[in-house]
Order: sequence, then C-alpha cells, then structure tokens
Amino acid sequence: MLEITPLHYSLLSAALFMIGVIGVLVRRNVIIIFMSIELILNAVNINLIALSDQLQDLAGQVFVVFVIAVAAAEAAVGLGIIIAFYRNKETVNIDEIQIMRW
Amino acid sequence: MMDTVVVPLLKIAVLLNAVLVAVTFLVLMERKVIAWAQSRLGPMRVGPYGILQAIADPIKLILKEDITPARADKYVFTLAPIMSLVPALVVFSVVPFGPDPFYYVSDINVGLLFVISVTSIGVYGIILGGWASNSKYPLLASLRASAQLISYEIAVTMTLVSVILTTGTLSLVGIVEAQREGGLWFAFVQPVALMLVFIGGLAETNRAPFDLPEAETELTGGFHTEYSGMRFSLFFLAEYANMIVISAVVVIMFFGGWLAPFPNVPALSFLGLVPAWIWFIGKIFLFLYVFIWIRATLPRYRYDQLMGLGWKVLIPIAIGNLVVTGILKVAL
Amino acid sequence: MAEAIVFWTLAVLILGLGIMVISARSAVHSVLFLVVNFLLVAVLYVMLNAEFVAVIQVLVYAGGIVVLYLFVVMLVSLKKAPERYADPRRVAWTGTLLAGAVLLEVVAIVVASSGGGEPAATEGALGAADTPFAECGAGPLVSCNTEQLGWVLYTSYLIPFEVASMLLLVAMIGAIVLAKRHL
Amino acid sequence: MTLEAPRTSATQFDTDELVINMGPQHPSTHGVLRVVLKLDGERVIDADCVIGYIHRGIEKLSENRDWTQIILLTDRMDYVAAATNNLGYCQTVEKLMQIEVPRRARYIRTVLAELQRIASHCLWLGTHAMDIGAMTVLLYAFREREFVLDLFEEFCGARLTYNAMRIGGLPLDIPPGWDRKVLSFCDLMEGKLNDYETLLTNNRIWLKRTRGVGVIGGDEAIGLGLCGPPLRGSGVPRDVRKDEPYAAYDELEFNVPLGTRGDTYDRYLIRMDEFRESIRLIRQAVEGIPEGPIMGKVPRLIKPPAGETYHAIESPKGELGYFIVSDGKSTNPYRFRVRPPSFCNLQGLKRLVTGHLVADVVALIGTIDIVLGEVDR
Repeated sequence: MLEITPLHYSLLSAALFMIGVIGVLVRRNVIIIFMSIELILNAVNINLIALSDQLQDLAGQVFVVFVIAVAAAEAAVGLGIIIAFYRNKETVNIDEIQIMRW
Repeated sequence: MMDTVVVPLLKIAVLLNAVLVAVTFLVLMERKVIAWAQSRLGPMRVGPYGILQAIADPIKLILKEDITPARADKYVFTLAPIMSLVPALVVFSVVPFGPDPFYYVSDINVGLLFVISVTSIGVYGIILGGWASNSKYPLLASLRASAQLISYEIAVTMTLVSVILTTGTLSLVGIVEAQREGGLWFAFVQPVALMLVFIGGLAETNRAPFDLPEAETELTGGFHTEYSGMRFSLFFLAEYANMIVISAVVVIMFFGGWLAPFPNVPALSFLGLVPAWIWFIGKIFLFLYVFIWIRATLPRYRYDQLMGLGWKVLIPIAIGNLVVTGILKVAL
Repeated sequence: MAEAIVFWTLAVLILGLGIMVISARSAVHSVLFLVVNFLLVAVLYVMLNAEFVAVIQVLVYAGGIVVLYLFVVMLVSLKKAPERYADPRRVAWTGTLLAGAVLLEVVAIVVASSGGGEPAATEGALGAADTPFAECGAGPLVSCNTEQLGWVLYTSYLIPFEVASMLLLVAMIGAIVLAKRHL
Repeated sequence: MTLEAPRTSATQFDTDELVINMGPQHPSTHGVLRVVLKLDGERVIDADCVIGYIHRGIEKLSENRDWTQIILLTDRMDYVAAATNNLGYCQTVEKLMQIEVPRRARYIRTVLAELQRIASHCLWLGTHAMDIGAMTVLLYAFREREFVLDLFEEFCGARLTYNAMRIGGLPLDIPPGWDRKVLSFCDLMEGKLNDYETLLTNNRIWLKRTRGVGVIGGDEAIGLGLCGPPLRGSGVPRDVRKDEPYAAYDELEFNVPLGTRGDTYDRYLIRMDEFRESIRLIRQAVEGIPEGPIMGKVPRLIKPPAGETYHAIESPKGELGYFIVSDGKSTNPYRFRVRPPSFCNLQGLKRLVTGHLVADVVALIGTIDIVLGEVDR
C-alpha cells in the first residue's frame, strides 16, 4: 500500500480506461463520447509513462507524444464532423447519427 | 525539511504578496499613464498624487455587492475568476528575479514550456466566465477569447522555439546566462522574434489593440459583463498579473533578465552596482509602460482581422524566422 | 511515503474526476472536469520523471484540445439533453456490464503479466540504448529528459514522427473542409 | 419596426442564429438607441432599430407654445448642436413672416453655426474613435470642444442649450474682444486637427476598421434619404449652405468636401475636411462682421400670417428642415414638424450593417453621427 509499484499505475490506468469505456457505451452525447475517448487515451498514456519509468526506456514517452498528436488530430476532425452534423440536424445524439448520412 | 518546504513556502508567500501589491499599483500606473497621454491628471484625490488610489480601489471592489445572476451556472460562475487568476500566479514560481537560487522559487529545465503551458490554462477562466453568465454578450466574448488564444499561442510558441534554438536550453535561468555569456541580448539576435512575442503577448493578455474579449464599446465589457465585486476584481488581477508575466518573459528572453546593460563599457560599469533584481523589475516596468502606452494610442482590431493577422501574418513570419534561425545555426 | 501520499491522492482525484466527466449533466461541466483531470495526470507524469510529456500534456491537451471541446460545446448550445431520446437505464446497464468485462480483462492481463513486479532495468529494449536514461540529473531540480527525448524522437523515431506530422496536416485540412460551409 | 425581438421559427433551418439587443443600455449606441441584431456567428444578418426612448413630444409641445418659446424647445433636440437648431427655426419663422435680418446678425449667426459645427464634429470624432477603440482621441476632441463651449458661454451665458437666436436677429451683440478669441481658437484648432489626424488618418488599424466598411453608393444613399456627411461621403454634392444659401453663406467662400468610395473612412475624411472648412468660414465671417443693428424690424407680438413653409439648413448632422403651418390667428403654430437629419440618416443603418460584423455595427452607428434627442424629439 505504501510502496508504489508500476502495478499500481497499471491498475489506475485500467480503472481510468474502464471509466472511459463506460462513458463511450452509456452516454448518448457525441461530445461526451469524444471526451471519454480522451480519457481512454490518457489511461493508456499513464501506463506507457509508468512502464517507461520502470524500464528506463524513453520509447514509452515517445509513444505518448505520438498519442497526443493523434488525439489532437482526432479532436480536430471529430469536432469538425460534429459541427457539420449539428449544423444540418441540430442534434448531437449518437442514436440519430447512426444512418451515417444526411 | 527547512530547504525543501519552509524556504520555498516563504518565498511563495513573499512573491504572491509582491505580485498582488504590484498589480494594485499597476492599475494606478495604468490610470496615471493613460491620463498623462490624454492630457489629464488621473486620480489625484486619494493621497498625494492619488497614490493611495491603489489601496482604495481594491477596498471598494471587495466591499461591493457580489452579484450572481439568477440564471447563471453558480459553481462555474464562481470558479471562472479563480481559474483565470491561479495560472497567472503559478507562472511566477519559475520566474528568476536574480542569478542566485535565492531569487527564484524554482528553476526547472522545461521552464519556458511551463510558462507557455500554464498561461494557456488561464483562458478557461475567460471562456467559462462568459459561458456561465448565461448572457449573450459574454458568450460572444468567450467564443472570441478561445479562438484568439489558440491562434496566438501557436505563433508565440513557434517564435519561442527559434529562441530556444539559439540558447539550447529551456530553463529561464539558462536563457539569461546564455545572454550573459554571449555578451549580447537576444533582442539584437532575434529582433523579429521579439516583435512576434510581444504582439502575441498583447493578444494573449487581451490587451489593446487585441482586447476583443473585453471590448467595452462592442460587447459592453465582454466576459466580465455580469461580474461584480470580488469576483470581478479577480479577473482584473489576472489580467494585470498576466501582463507582468508576459513582460517578465520578454525581458528574460530578449533583454537579458537581471543583467545590467553595457557590461563592456567601462564608463558605465557603475550600472552593475545596482542590484540585479532591481534591473529585472525596472525592465519589466518598462514593458508594462509600453503595454499601457499602446492601449492609449491604438484603436481596436476587428475579430476577423485579428484572426487574419494571427494566422496569415504572425504564424508565417514565425515559421520563417524559425527556418532562418535553423539554417544560420547550422551554417555558423 | 511522500510518493504514496501523492499517488493515492492523485489516483482518487483522477478516477473521481473521470467519473464526473462521464456523469455530469451539462457538457460544459464535463469539459471542466476533463481539464482538471488532465492537469492531475500531468502531475502524475512529473512523478514518473517525464516532465517534458507532462508539459506537453498541459500545453496540448489542457490548453489546446480541451479548449476546442469547450468551443464546440458552447457552439452546440443544446436545447434538450440528448439522453432523453433513448431509454437510458437499459443502455447504462449494458454499458456498465460491458465495461466491467473490459476492466476484468485488463486487470487480469496487468496482474498476470507483471508477475515479477520488480523493475526490470533492462535498458534499451526498444533501440534507445544510445541514450541511457540515467545520464540526466544535471538539471537543477528535476532531471532533464527533454534533450534525450528530442534526440530519440529525431533519430530512432524519425519516420513515425514525420508520419505524425503528416497526420496532423491531414487532420487540419480535414477539419477545415468539414467546418467550412461553402468552399 | 417591431418592438419584439424577432424569433427564429421552428421550420427555419439556420442553426446558429443569435438575436442580441444592442441597447438601449449600451456604451456605444450614443444614447438610448436600441438595435435588435440577428447574428450568424458574429455576422449581422438583420438589424432593426427601435427608437423612442427619449421621445418628449417636442413637435406637439411646440403647438402649445408661442413662437419665441419654441426656440427654447429646439435647443433640446440636437443638444450637441443647439445653435444650428435655433438658427433653422428662426429662419423658418422669418421666412414665413418675411422679416429681413440685418447683415451683422447674419454674420454673427454664421460664426455661431460654424462654431457649433466644430463642437458637434468634435463630439462625433471623439465618440466614433472611442467606439473603434482609440480612446485618447475622445479626450483630445472633448478638450477642444470645451473651448467652443467657453466661447458660447461668453456669448450667451449657456454652455449647452444656448437659446442663442431670436426671430429677426440675435438677443445679444457679441461681447467686446470675442471676435479675437474666436480667431485665436481657429488657429489653435487647426493645430489640434493635425494631432487628431496623426493619431487616426494613416493609422493602419483605423484604416482596416473603416475602409470598405458600410459602403453605400450615391443613388442608394439618395434613395434611403441620407443627408449631410453620409450623403456627401457617397459623392453626392448636396449641401444646403451651397444649394440654398442662408445667413451669410452666399457671401463667403468655402468648399463642400466630397467622398468617392462611400465607406466609413470617406465619411471620416469628409468630416475632418469640414472642420477645416468651418475654420475657414469662421475666419472670413469674423473678419467681415459689419457694423449695424442685430435685430430686424420685428413686431412686438409675433403672429405670422396664415400659411405654411419649409426651410432647411445644413446642421452638423445633415439637412435640418422645419415645416411650420400658421393659421394666422393664434400666437402658436398650427402644425410644427421637424425633419431631423439624425432620424433620416438612421434609416440607413440597417442597410449599412447587414453583412458586417458586430464590431462594425458600433463603427457604423458612429459614422452616421446620430443624436438620440434629435431622432426621438
């Protein structure tokens, strides 16, 4: 309990991952779903950084940098889609986006 | 324990108080300088030459009724000014006021990135304040603020990269030391970067001519339209603290931080006798004066022109500056 | 001891804020919790000697991406919460159950694979042997891993780095195309 | 003009439309003008002016006052240019009664009217620049306006509502030495004008904010009934002082500055030129003030013959016209109607702002130079 091992970080990461998954599965608001995906990415990043520290290898941190870059790209495009969709349908409910066309 | 907890805490306490007192006098300075620019006297009633106005203003703001609009989001409405002030104050933890560790709280090796990233958090206060007011003008202002901050942050960060290329360190102390060893302030090495950082700094602190989120003649005060009393004064403090931060960053990066000018001219060697921190603070006040001077002189940009300036002028110049710096760095 | 206190505090806060993010009624509140969550994760990174990544996390995530989210949330000022359309309870149960299954799986993998538990200390497992981690420590307060990270990024991972920049460019153009009404 | 903010109907497809009320409590609607703006993002797609917040019924009140008392009411219409209001009214009654005004009075009236134009333009310049964000110009312009007000105070004792003219002439002769003070003010003002222009005319931000904003062509400006600088900014050579000279204008030399592009910057330049033309006019008029009486032959009880007349003058804001009907029996007008330039120019606001951004709305309200006291009367 008092000594923090990488296992602790991994478990924290897993728990955060699960919260993100619940968010994706439960919420209907596309923007919140996107935020849950960011939580999932963060969970993965925590794991990568923790292992990078443990293994004394910078590869983990490099991957985190890439993950952040991908997250930025994902946010830009995803939010662009949301705005375009909202402009046409006036909704951000994921159930109404399922037909994939408008 | 003494060195890791007590001393830093004492330093933080002194620094926080110093910054907050400086801010109140900065407000007075702004009123005075603008008054002189406009051939007025400015505040004259409270104390000799209105000096005590700096104390009267905060007292008035604290005593005023603090109104929360009925349909506002109460928690966010209260949180927003705090979110705006805290990052502005946090930045001071890495600002070196002098060469010895005595003069700064900490010197971290990603100091410059830390400053940039923490100041970028401050915009949440403005955005959320505008949103939580549940009013239309503040909402427009917060949309403006978010777009403005993101655009100008890119330009400023790009420019700072070219300065980092010249120094090879991100530590603020290291940057000043590099200027001492080089014997030349970076203002003369990177004049384009200086202009870009200063213009970007004006935009990031929402100062004239980029004060669009406030724009009292268009948006009736912008994001703080619905604020009053203590919460309003927190926004106020944040704006002025940010001005000090930007001035400090400009001084550290381009004007040799705490270094005395003309170290190589023997006739002027007496300048070195002045304590380093006085040089630093004096330079900061010079830039604060420029901030105020610009406010008294220039009209305000329009929203689309502001974005155009950021994306079509500043960012290309910043990238060009970066490329030229890189080429010169390799060539020389 | 200090590390334990910090870790547990951070862990509780991060998870609590994560739950707040997905359960907050107003999307703006969600964004707010998300920002604080990311800031705390950055603190966690500093604990793990990854201060460059921590700063990038604050700069890019909290200062950039989430501002974008906030911008969109405010643009999409919702008249009615989207949750009203579907039966939330059914979906919530299914979602939670599925997520629980995922958690079990992840925890099982984590626990099973970290059997040794001890730091492996095998340097350079992924080709970073030319930049030993231990060299940093010259910095005044925290070790300087920024330089080494940059070194690795521009040598061993140059092609992925370029691909990432390509990806960002494509995303930028894509976002403009999507958001612009008339081209 | 609707009093209710327009609502988006459910069937309408535009999603991000925002209706905001600009005014009546807004720092840059110059008083209590309310503009209902329909915005798409920050772009104005529709604007409606709501006026009447300081309607005092001056026209109706005038029908119950005798002819001399009305001068006092005209002060309160365009309260930053009271002297020209007085002038227009007095000349209308003189026209109705066919009173000849002595030459000395006509010259002094011209001096007063042009001083008033400088004062009014100072106020316009200050507020217009302030709206666009250049706050120093406001203080500078108000400083010079004070000198004009001092001159008026010396002449008639009042600083804002002068009541400075009488039917048939002037109530008072100019105080001794006043003419020299006016001339030295002219010299001072010329130097200060260069100060203003240094701050604004070639300022890049000022150019960006005004050039190409609120462009309106000459034909359209006539169609909207614009008058004064907004009309001349579109290149229409219409100035009542030139076209239908009154007071001493036919004996003095001056130019009517015209714009070419019809944008906010042109309207700004025109008014800056009008400052100089006014100074030129004042110099000529002060030097040329002849000796003689200051009141014409006016009956003790003013009672114009039955009939109606319309007379217009060029006030600082544009064409200020008075339409007066007298029944010939009573000592008050049967019908009193004002054609206020601010009101007519305000008609153009909707046309000017549509398609521009919120920030331009304040610039355009500034450029048409309205005084709500005159719009609502």
